[in-house]
Amino acid sequence: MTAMLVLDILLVLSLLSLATAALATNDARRSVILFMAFGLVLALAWGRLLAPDVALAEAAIGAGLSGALLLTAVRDQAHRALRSSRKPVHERGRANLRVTLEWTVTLLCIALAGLLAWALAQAFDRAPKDTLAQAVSANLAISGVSNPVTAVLLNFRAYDTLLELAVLLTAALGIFALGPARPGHRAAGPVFDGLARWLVPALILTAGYLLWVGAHAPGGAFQAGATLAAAAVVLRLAGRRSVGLPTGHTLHVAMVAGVSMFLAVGLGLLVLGRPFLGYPPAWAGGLILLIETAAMLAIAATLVLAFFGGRPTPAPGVAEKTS
Amino acid sequence: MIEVMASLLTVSGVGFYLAGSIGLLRLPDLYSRLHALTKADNLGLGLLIAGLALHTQDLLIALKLVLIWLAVLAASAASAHLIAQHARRRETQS
Amino acid sequence: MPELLAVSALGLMLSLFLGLLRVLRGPVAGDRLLAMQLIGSTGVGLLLLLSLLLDQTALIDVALVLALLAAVAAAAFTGQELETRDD
Amino acid sequence: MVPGILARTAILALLWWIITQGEVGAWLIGLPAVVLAAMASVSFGGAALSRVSLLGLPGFVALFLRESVRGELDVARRTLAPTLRIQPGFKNHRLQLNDPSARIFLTNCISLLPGTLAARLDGDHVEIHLLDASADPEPDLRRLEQAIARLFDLSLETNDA
Repeated sequence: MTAMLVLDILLVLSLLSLATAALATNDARRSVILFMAFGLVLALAWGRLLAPDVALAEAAIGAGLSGALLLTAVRDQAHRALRSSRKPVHERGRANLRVTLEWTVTLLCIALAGLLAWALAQAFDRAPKDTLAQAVSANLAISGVSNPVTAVLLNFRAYDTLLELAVLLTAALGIFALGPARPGHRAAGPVFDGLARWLVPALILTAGYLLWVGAHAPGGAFQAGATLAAAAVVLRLAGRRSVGLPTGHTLHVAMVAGVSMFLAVGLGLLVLGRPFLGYPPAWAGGLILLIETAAMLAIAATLVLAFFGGRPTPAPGVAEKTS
Repeated sequence: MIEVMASLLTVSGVGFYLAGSIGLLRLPDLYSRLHALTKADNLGLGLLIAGLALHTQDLLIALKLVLIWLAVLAASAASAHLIAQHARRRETQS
Repeated sequence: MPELLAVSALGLMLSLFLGLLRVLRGPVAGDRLLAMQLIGSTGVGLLLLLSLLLDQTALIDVALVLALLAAVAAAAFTGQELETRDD
Repeated sequence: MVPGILARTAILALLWWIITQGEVGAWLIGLPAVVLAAMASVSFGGAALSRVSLLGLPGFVALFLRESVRGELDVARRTLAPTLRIQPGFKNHRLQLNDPSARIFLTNCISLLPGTLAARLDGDHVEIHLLDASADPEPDLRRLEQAIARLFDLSLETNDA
């Protein structure tokens, strides 16, 4: 299989050159597009490494959604730069401070990377080989799902995922602190409308599929949430102010849905005399699906909030129908 | 026989992809390069998917592959148009 | 014919690599973005080939997600211009 | 309106069935997903989708495939020749299709067919970029428009004023 070897070399070369180019440029927009290309090739690399779960997450978030988020952020930054350039600033002091700050951050990053590499090396040295993977496959039958990745994320190490959802919730609160959301987009042209017309339903269906398929094949709440969020982003780009994202209390409910469903299930099990998040094998499948559905909604809501760039406000004056 | 057909389709699909990428590098301006994009998606992916569908010999998988092809087609037609329109607007403004 | 599939996959990877040169070279953002679109659909083709070659049906789903999200980037890129003209 | 909604729901259900490879258990998620997707689809208003005539479909598909292969071979010859044999340029084309969604469909088809690219759609005019502007694209475009008119069961505007 020399063909595959050459393919692998080309993949690695592409990743390295894209990463270097994305970091080396001063132009933020160029950097973002290179980063998106990097995410795309990275998804292929994960696929080649027989890790379709990661490939799916990278394709949904790395290549698609974060590109849209970053492109919007770059535009916003350009606006702000234009505005602030009109005000007089103490140029020299600022520049000195900036250089010092950049170097400090760079050194810190290098130190942190070194520390992580050292810790990883230690872990690899000491950990007995493959016992974790064996433990997962030995207990897969009682996990309620047949996809080992979902079994780990939602059952064996459900605490981790609960805390991840809490991190996302914190991020959403941080976005709220940025103030009101951006005003939105002007109505796009007819061709984009024609695209959104089929793309939005297709993305919704795909999100549902990824949620369901996560139980026995690559997929799950994170990939599904990102895909659902992409549907909302397309609606926003098509000129819809409200994109199906609720406002007020309903939005708050959606944001905490993942964490609260997790906690409700965990506490319910405690009441029934089981350990926290220790599902009875017979119910495990259903409970996991329930938690994943709530988690998908929370993840999608958080990602859409990130695209909004602030707290969504009800449309002024004309009440708009939500879709 | 089917195997040979499938392989032939797959290889010619890859050929059109390569032609598209070479076009992307050789063509002189943005609009001409956009031609290379939609062409590779249309015939390149189309033939590749026809070949793969013959390879798998599973109707449901074949249908799913065709869906993916249609999605790529519609997406690339729309994005090619959006990019061209975007560039055209800037040209006429300045 | 796994050999032939592997060679086809290599051909697609080569095509993707050529497309990357255009992403790196530009010169304008539109050029990079259209090259992104091309390597996106090359990636879809490559994933489908690999799904057969490596016997991983899940890669078809990755290709599906990639195909659907490819257009979102182009929309975000051109959509931004619409709002910039606003203010 | 009601038949339109039903048609869309049926198509989305078919899509779900294909994506999930016909698995029965998936309908637990599939039902709400299809309903949600149908609601999103309806929020875009009426589409030409419900008017697609099955009689016009084979003709359109045949024309599209034939033109794709013919055009692609031509474009490949031009771009792979030792010296590029292209002469890019813009031309305007006046649309005879009246229906807005059929116009969008035509615009997308023009972009997909090798050698032509729809750069701007403005009312009933579409600005087309050609790789070889010395050739006259009109006859091909007319045939494409006719096939799309038959596909959506529409009549063409005939006055050429």
